[in-house]
Amino acid sequence: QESEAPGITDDAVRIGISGPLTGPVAALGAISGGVRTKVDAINAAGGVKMGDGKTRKIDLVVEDDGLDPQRTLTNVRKLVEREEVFAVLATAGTPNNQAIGRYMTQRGVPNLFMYSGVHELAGPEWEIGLVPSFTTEAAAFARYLLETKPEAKIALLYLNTETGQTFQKALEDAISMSSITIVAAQPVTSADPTVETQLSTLKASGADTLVVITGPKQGAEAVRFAAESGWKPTTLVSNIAASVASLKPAGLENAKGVITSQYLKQVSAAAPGDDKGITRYIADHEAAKASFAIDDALGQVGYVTGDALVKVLESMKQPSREAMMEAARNLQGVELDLLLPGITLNTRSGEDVYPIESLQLFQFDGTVYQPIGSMLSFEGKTPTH
Amino acid sequence: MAVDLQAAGGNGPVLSVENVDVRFGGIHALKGVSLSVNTGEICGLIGPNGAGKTTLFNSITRLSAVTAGSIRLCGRGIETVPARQIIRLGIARTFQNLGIYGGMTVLENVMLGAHHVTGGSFLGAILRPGLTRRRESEIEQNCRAILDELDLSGVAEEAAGSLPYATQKRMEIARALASRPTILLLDEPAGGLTHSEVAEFGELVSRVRDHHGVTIVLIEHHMGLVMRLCDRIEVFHLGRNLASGTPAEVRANPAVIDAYLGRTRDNA
Amino acid sequence: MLKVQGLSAGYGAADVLHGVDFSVEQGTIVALLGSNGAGKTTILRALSGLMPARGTIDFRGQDLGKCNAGQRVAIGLAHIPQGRGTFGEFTVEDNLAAGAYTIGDRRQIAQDMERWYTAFPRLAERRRQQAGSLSGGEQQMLALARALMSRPKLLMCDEPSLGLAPAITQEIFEIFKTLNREHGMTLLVVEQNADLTLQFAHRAYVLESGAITVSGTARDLLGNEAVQQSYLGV
Amino acid sequence: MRTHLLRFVSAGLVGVAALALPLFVPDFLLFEISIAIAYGIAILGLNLLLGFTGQICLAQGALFGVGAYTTAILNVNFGWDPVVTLPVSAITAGSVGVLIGLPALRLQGLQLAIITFGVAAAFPQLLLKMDSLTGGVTGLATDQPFAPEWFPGSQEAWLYGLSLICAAASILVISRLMQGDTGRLMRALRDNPVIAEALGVNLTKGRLAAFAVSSALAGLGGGLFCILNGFISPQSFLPMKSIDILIGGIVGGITSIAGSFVGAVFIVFVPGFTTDVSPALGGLIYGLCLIAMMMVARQGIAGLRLDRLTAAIPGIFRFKVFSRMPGALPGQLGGE
Amino acid sequence: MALFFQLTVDGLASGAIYASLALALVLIFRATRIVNFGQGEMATFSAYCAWQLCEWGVPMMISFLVVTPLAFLLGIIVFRFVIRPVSRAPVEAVVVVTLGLFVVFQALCLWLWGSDQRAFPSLFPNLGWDVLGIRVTASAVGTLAVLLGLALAIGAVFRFTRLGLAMRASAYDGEKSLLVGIPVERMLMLGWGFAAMIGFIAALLVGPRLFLSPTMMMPILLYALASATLGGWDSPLGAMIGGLIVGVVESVGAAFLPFIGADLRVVIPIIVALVVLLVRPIGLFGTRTVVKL
Ligand SMILES: Nc1ncnc2c1ncn2[C@@H]1O[C@H](COP(=O)(O)OP(=O)(O)OP(=O)(O)O)[C@@H](O)[C@H]1O
Ligand SMILES: Nc1ncnc2c1ncn2[C@@H]1O[C@H](COP(=O)(O)OP(=O)(O)OP(=O)(O)O)[C@@H](O)[C@H]1O
Ligand SMILES: [Mg+2]
Ligand SMILES: [Mg+2]
Repeated sequence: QESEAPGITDDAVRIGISGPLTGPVAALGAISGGVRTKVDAINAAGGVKMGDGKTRKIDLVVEDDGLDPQRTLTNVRKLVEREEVFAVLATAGTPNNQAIGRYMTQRGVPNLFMYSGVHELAGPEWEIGLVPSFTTEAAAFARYLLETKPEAKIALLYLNTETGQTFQKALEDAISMSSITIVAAQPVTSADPTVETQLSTLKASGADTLVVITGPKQGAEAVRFAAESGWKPTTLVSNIAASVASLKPAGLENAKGVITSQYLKQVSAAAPGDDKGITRYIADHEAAKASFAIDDALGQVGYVTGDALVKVLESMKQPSREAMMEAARNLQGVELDLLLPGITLNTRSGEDVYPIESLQLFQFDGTVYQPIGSMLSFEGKTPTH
Repeated sequence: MAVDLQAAGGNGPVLSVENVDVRFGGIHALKGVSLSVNTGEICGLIGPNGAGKTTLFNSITRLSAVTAGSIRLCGRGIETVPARQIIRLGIARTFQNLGIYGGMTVLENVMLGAHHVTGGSFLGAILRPGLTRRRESEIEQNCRAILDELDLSGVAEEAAGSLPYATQKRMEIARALASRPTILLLDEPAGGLTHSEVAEFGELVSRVRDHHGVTIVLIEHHMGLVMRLCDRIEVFHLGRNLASGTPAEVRANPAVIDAYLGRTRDNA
Repeated sequence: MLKVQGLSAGYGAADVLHGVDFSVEQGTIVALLGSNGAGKTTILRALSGLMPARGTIDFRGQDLGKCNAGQRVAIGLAHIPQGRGTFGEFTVEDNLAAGAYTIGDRRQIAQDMERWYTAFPRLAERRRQQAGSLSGGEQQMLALARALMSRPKLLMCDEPSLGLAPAITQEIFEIFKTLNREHGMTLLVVEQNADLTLQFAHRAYVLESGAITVSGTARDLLGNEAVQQSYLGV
Repeated sequence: MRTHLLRFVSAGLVGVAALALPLFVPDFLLFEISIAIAYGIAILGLNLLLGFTGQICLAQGALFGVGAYTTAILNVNFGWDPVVTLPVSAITAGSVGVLIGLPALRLQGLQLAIITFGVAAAFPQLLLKMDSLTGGVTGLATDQPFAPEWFPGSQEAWLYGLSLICAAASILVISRLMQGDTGRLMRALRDNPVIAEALGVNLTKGRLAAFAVSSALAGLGGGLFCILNGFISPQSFLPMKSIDILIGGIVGGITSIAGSFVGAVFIVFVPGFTTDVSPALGGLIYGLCLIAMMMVARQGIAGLRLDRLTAAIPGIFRFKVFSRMPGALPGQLGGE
Repeated sequence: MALFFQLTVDGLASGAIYASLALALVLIFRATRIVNFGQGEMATFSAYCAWQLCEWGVPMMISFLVVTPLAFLLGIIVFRFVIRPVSRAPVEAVVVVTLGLFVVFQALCLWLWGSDQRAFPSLFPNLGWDVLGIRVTASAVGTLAVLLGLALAIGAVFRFTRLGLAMRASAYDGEKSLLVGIPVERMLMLGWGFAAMIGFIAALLVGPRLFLSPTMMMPILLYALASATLGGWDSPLGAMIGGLIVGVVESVGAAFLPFIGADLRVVIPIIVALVVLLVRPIGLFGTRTVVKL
């Protein structure tokens, strides 16, 4: 029978994660922290009652790759061959997923809910993403501008990786039929000490709208520059850089008016509110003594990922890897604790492999983000290739 | 490429330096000095400290650039030859402050002197190990013979850096000889020798001259040695020629006594 | 002033010095002779604390075993090493200033500096030149002047005449004599120029293969046949 | 003669052990060891430069990348068999290395180190810039040479064999260079270039040749690295990679052949171990490890004179370690 | 044209950032002949300490004043327990040790404070002036002024004081320094202490611009190294000017050289340094050393 698959017994399922815990992008380590938070909570509650009727605890194995794709591959091999994990979860980084694509396919191991905003899959049979593609975010930004500022002149600050390029292309496509123009675009690299040169150039282009698709550090710098230099454009910042925590160094008063798109609920330790999902998250965060801050967006992404994993396990009919992929490919309206109301996981075998494709726009008022407009859904619109 | 002495005209000057000028920034170290050395002779070069003796050696071996004047080896100008070619032309030298490789053995140091003879190339070493090894053992034999001659066989395998000063100086001479020179420039080779050792050293130098048929230019402050050994002596002072002649002439020259030897006694 | 007993030292496994005993009286000039590689340099290095050694060294009632090299200079021991002992990338002036590190008094430093500039006019001309570019002899003069800047009580010179022109050698020995006579400075001189050295030294020791073989007054040694043969070239 | 024989025997022993390895270790470990060998080859090249000619090149990671990308591009764009590309990768990286080495003719150690480090820093950005050729940040996936039918072992064992062959070839080249005249020449350049020049050594040729060989080995290692992974991207050739290779070289011992591979094993395995001990403190432990390492083994692991303990096998840990005067490495990072 | 001048001013501002780390690197190089790769990370660590004090409610200036001597102490401790034990080892071993320091301090910050970027309080008021359409910020002006003062002071200490002379001598040759009675070890220790202190001041200056994070100094290391090389490794003022040159050329070049562009700007410091070095191998303000054989 198929329960021969390694990494799964009658009372436990072993899941591996390879992600950066050290190095310049150690911040991404919060993702595995978030997953662990969720997993700890589930295990404390007895485990997951899976589709085959058995209740299993989740055994998480985390390896550090410093975001080096080669180390990701080594780690994944170690996870699969030595640790004998059932599946690999939340692998961060586009090239990192490219690096393990072939191996995962050869071995037939699920690469579940990888964390990358680029929608191309390296090993489509065994791979599935989770968070919205940057094309979705670009479309959301474009829609906002079309409605509120149809003559906008955009200055684009983008990361010179696939991330930035994907976003740039999608944005160009989305505004191609309108009178919105991109008047200047400047790349940044993760090795840039500061990005003032780029920002001065952008400012000099005469643009009235600044779109930022970079990491949190450059995002905060851009926000501060836009405010301090007296430029004051309409500023749209990608959700990877726009969390309140990461804007703080720029000065929250400078960040007033910043617009972003989001699929996660806003969690604030000071004002938890009475949302059930958030309450549960905060309780779990506390119980797990998680090492990331409660308002750390990446930690929340991890928590969502863990949540999604649980949902997939619950709906697996058999304890096999094929069944896992099958379940992940057929999610219907799955709600998760930290997803904004109205956003659910939806996939359809063979047609739609992108679980989250809706976004809500928010504007920062100096302390918190306030929603603007309604939920924007791009279900099934992520480009496939 | 070594210059054939006979072809160059028997006992004409092997090396002739004319009106050479050397400047280091503001310092005018040599102001038009001349020197001419005949085949087979031992020519002494003396002068007070800072007179420019070492600088002349450096200009001959192209370690310092000359600003004016000419240096000719067997009639051929060498002022523009690259430094590394000098040894091929047959000029070998020793250094005043020791130019040895302390971390290498004595034998290795000496074999380095023969580098230009075989000139190992990287590709050759990789692709033709047999040939390389054969050449290597040839050179080794030669060098061991030279070590024997200079009484250094006993320390052949020792690290050069741990030897007594005088032994290191002798090793430098061995290394210079390994390059099969026609002319040998020795910069204070007898430093740190006791009297009896100096005498032995003098014999060694004449033996080397006879056996290897080299011409020698010798910088020394050891007057006893210089007077005994040299056929002719050139005296520098403040970057200029002060006097020249046979040892006896130079020793008697009042200008030399004044500038260099000192009045009290002649320190032989 | 200086009393050395059972001094042994070496590089790595084998000892170079095998229990050397000797002493230097206050206000005298003592010469240390010996052929090449006998261990003279090693003795001086051990005395100035540049290398570990066994045995006792007593300097003006103090056990030097307890002092490191820096402290030994402070209590009046100066060592001019063999060969290039100068700071090559410093100017001549900075070399002299560094030599006076243990002297606090600025005026005194300035005075001393002028004094040695007068004694070695060559150095005065080259004040701002990097020591590394001096001629061999000039460096030797500089090393000497620098050691004198610390106003030592005992000056140890390792072959001071090495590379110096005869006239300068004589001059330096004259300076030694003056220092000794007028300032009561004690000197321990390692020299190959035994002839000249014995002329002005009070006592002398001969070192062979790491052990003292002959000792006595300079006059005695001048008359000693073995010494004459190997060191005086008579 | 006796030591010669002993060295021969001990080298043979190491060889046999290396060949027998696939019988004892699991596949993924074999994969990691192969990766270590790829790094080891690059480190070997670095050691030639650093240990023997006293020049320092911090662009070794970039040259490693040049090799890897040569293999990948030839395979992806031109359909070459990856194994066949290896010599081309070596030659390409060697040529690039000569270009990098040109400033070395004029610059001293420290300056050169920084310029080459700049090359290492620019390399990944250059790869991104030329994305039509290099695939940009997504990288390139290459074919992997499959084990033929007759081969009894696994795919990993087959690739491991390939790595061993590359390593053996590199060792052969290096040991030939280190002996005899070329070896002396390089050490002479390292210890005192002025005297070397006076002795007729061609500084330009010597330095550039050393750069060429060193870079070629980096290229070979890189090509092998690409084959082993079947995928490369700029993320694998960040400037820290050059630093890692430097660390590997020094920790292993820069004047030793065996040390190169020991150092490679260190940089491949130790970071993993330390994060396994504690993910939060992994870096801390690794850094302390490095420092402690240098306190215990100043000349690198290969300098530990293990042969004194195990007198019977002198050749294994010191293929031939040429002694150096303390501080004789001129103008390196630190030190005149 | 306005853009050109704006970029020049921006370049000076970022040049000041490079110069500040370069200054610490040059100081320690001059005092100990070591390039300390961990210098920036040690500075980050001290900056975190100061930040932590501020978080606990200590006034900014007081916490800076408290941490400055602590940074000095940190330098001394590092020297005593990490550098001194390897002082007789070959230089390459020392290089690895400083790389080890780099790793250790980065990891330490990561472990104690996490990887999030933090707002670091600024020494200077949050002011800016519009000069002929070009924006000049108070922090840039202030940073430059402080750095210039530091560079001149350090240069003067090295050149004119007994302490400076002794430090240079110890760095140049320990044995010879011992022979003139200089307590070499104490000098090296002071060198480490001062460098750590200058590093901390550098971190104070750049922290508000770069945002405090464990890897804050990493991207500027290369630029700082290039600046020091450009200026000449033995001149503090050179490091400062080198930093400014690198900053300006980089800023202007990234905007006006089409092939290079902002994403390849990392090559600019290298090209600048290379060009200068090929003409003058010792850097703009370095001193040439002559060693006679
Ligand atoms: N590279 C240099 N830079 C500046 N000055 C120099 C340089 N080389 C030599 N000099 C100066 O040139 C003069 C001549 O030096 P040189 O070494 O030729 O003297 P020398 O005759 O060999 O003396 P000695 O017998 O003391 O060795 C000296 O005054 C020295 O200071
Ligand atoms: N660094 C070293 N390593 C190993 N052996 C050394 C070292 N320095 C000196 N020796 C050995 O120690 C012995 C004594 O050397 P030392 O320099 O004390 O002799 P010396 O009497 O001063 O001779 P010289 O006349 O050459 O100055 C010599 O045989 C020498 O080979
Ligand atoms: Mg001279
Ligand atoms: Mg001696």
